[in-house]
Amino acid sequence: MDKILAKKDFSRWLEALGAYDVYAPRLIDDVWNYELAADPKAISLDYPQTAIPAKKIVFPQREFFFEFHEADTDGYELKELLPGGKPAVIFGVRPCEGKAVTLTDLVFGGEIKDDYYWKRRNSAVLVGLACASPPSANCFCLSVNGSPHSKEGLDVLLTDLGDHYYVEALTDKGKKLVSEAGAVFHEAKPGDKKAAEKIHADSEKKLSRELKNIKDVPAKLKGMFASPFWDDESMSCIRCGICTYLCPTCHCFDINDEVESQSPLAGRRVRTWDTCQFPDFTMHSSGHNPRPDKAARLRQRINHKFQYFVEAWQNYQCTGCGRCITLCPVGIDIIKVVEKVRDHVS
Amino acid sequence: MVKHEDLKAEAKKLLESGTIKYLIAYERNARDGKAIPVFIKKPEEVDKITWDPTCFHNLVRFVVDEKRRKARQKNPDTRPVGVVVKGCDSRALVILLQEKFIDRKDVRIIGVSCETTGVIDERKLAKKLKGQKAKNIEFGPDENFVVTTEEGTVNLPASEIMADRCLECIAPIPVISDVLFGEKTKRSTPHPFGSVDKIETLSFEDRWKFWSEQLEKCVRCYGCRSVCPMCYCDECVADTITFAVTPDTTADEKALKIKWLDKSPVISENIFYHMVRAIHLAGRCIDCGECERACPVNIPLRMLNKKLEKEAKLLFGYDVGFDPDKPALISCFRDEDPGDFIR
Amino acid sequence: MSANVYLPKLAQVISVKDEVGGVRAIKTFRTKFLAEGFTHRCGQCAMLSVFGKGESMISISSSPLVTDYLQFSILKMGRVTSAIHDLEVGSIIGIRGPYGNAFPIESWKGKNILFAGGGIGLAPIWSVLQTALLQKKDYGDLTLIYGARTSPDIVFKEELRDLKSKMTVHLSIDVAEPDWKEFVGFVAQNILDKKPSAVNTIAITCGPPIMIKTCIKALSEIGFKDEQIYTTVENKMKCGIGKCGRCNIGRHYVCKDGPVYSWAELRQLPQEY
Amino acid sequence: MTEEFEPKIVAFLCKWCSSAGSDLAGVSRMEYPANVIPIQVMCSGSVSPLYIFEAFNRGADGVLVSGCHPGDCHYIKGNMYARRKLLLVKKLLEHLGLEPQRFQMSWVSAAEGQKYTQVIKELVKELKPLGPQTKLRREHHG
Repeated sequence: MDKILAKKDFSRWLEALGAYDVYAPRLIDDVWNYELAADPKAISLDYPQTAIPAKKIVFPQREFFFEFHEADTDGYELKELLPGGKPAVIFGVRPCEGKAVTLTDLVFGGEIKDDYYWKRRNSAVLVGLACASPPSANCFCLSVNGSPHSKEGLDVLLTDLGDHYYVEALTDKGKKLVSEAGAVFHEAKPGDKKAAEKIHADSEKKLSRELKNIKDVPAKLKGMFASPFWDDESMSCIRCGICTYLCPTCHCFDINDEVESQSPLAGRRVRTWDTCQFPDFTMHSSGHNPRPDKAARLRQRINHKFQYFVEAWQNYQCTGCGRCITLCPVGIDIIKVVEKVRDHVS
Repeated sequence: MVKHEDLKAEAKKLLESGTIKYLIAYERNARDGKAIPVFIKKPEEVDKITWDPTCFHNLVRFVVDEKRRKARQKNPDTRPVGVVVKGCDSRALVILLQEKFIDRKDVRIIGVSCETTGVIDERKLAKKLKGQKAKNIEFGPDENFVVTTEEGTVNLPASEIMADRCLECIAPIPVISDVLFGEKTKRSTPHPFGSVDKIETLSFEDRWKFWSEQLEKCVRCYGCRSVCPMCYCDECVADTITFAVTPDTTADEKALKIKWLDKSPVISENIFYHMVRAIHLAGRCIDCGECERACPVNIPLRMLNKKLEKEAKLLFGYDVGFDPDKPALISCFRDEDPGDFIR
Repeated sequence: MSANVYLPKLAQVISVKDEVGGVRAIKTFRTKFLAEGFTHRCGQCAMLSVFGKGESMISISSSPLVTDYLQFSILKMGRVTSAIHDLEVGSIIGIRGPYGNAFPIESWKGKNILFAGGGIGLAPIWSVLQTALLQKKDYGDLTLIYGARTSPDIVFKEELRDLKSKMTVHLSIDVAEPDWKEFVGFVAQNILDKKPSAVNTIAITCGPPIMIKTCIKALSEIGFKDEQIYTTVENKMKCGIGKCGRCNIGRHYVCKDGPVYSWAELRQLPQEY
Repeated sequence: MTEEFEPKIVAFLCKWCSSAGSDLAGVSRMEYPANVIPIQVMCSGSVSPLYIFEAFNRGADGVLVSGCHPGDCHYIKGNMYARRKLLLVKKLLEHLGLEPQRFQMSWVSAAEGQKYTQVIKELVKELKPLGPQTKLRREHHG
């Protein structure tokens, strides 16, 4: 049965989560980000959108694969460095980021599993916060099969009813998290349920933006590969990595060796985020680059999210969070680009 | 007051006469009423052009792009590109001319004076409007900005929502241009290095605490480098993501290329990258403030470059970006340069 | 040992052969796993690790029927391949794989096979060629049309010499040399010159991107249909398992869904490789 | 006896003067602390800020750039360019919070073996109380 949690008891729930690394949105220098919560009392879930999505906890920007060092028998010793430590619980995950995690699950899953991703993913508990009003000026989750109160990818969904939260534990992990401080919660009354559902229904009408009938965009994109459309659209792109690093569904990464000492050789193989917007992402060591200019890279970003991923997984690889629109220094707007693709007459 | 009609008329004249290939200007973004770069090729499109306090982009960045694009084309159209520049942006052109990166004939400069105000800082405006969304911002009379939100129009004193770069601006009037719009008003800037002076009052430990906390947030998205007109190297020495390789680059050249820093966004590598960028901007950064605006995690990057601009002025009497014929800061010296720090 | 896909298995270099000297040097390495390794199919690749330098995706050029070593022919190109070229017999290297799909060689039983290779492109072909030779009776006649820039650039020189007794071999170099008796010109021109029959024949072409494009055109001209022509696509790769997002052509990840493609499949994909 | 901290100093010595000065100190059997890792450069003007940042990144506790006295430069004005460029580097490092003693310059001619040992002694004396340089150093764990 769903539960009710008074806001004044919220910190008591957090205090009962000693077994977890508790992350919550925190304002640092005018920028909200999910940070390790130092003081449970200071956490409030009244915040707009974070700059870096919750993906940074499940798929961190830097991660060790293994340590290598030269053994005396002129060979190498490898020491696997799988992520350990307490499971993470992330408070205040927006539904668009919850759904984004289900999309990265598809990539890192499949017949060859990525152990590093799944070690964190399986233990992480995502506590969602339904968007009563859009957290960003560029939200369009409804247009890409999402919604401001979708439960996809979340373990618990909170809905703000004013002085208390309506708590829906959705998965076993969610139920266990709630049971950590069971006494703090009360059974929800039918009135609470109706209030929560009303907020959910209202929130769908308040969305800041939308991207209408894009059903045939994937097919359109297939035919526009060689179109000069991409040169015009990417004229103002400055080729930085903001739109992809801060996108909740972007999962591209790089693998490099970091050397600590040359002799005897010792170091680590490290995974870091990478982006298709940088030239060396696809450049062969011969200098040949299948994607030589920013037009090709903008095309890749749009095609991957609205064609290739749709062909592979029958879902857009965009959950409508609007970060790439809000944070692009030169105002490239993915909604406008996709609308122009939709209306493009070759 | 700079009238939009004058700007549009000039643009139309240049496009119709075919003197310029296309014009790099500002266009109002219908989504949030703020300006974004626009590339106008046809005379009938000039109505898009705007000039308002949200024209914070440094469009000279796209003059650099044009040079790269021309270099790649087989038979490029060698006509100049038109570009709208503010006072600071024009000094970026001076640096590119000083370093012979572009020729004067490559650009047709439409100068716009900021007169007594400047451009807004989006974060300051958002705080001031407390959640309301600004739909339109215009220059208003006697140093006010006219801000229209859902609830109506309000006059805000420019100094409260202006960007720091404008509060500390030393050249509101373009220093180089083919045509200039707006009054050539003089402006006194009481403390041009105000933001940097704050840091200098801190002890070394406090400075390190401040900068290490700030630069630890860096996600190495290279927004600061990508938006900067001065960062035009084909291959950045600090962290090459371009790696200018040609078919006849030998394997040894590639294998022995020094990897100065790791790709990991950790404090030691972030600070290395930002130090290299700051030192390479010494005597070249004209404080257009775009690096700080583009940074998604809000690191006060301006203050790194501003410090070196201040030192160049105080120690070496060097003014940045006013004279295309002057040598670069670190390729000249004076006998009376300070040497007391040398044993 | 967990089946952690990013953890390489250690192997020892058991032989190093200098194929081509000079700036664009090519060496052939044979490696033996220290502990349990993996088997592969024709055309598959493996990620070779030189610790401290990085990884590089190299096609396995030995036949799957050869089980006591894995063979890699490597062109010295950049940081990792140069480090591999510095390895000697006895050095330890990391190998993980096998990655990618394979040439559907079983479905070619009873057919003739034409191999068209250029430069280092002979390496991915070699595993198929050796396998077909070892099962000679299952296949029709085998033809190799192979070319390189200059005669010193020719790979597997000795093997090619004694290959001539087992199958038809046509060699070529781009520019004439004094004591060069065979064809002079590009591989595609050699194909048009020799005009091998397309009847009941599969063609495999590997080499630098421009060579593949010209050879496919030449093969089509002499009657090969798109489904009869196979090639391998070389894109930059880092993970090898379709996760890091780097090597895609359209929705395909070359490291997982490729590198082997028939021209019928490849021409449907965006021409972005 | 707890091991006393010995600062590691990377010294870029101009081949024509300071490096010759350090050789003279050695040849003349002058005693001076062995904390210095000398790197010979063709001219102090050729020392790129990158070398200095890299030295600190790799764990140097102090960096010294030593060139010819004004007027002695084998390339006429290399030391003059260095004076300006490296003062900017010093100001940047101090702006970030690195202790000023950690990065220093000196003029040492080929005949000043004594002065070279003096510079090194003073440098070590100033760096010892500061302890190891952990700010710009590359960490590998965590």
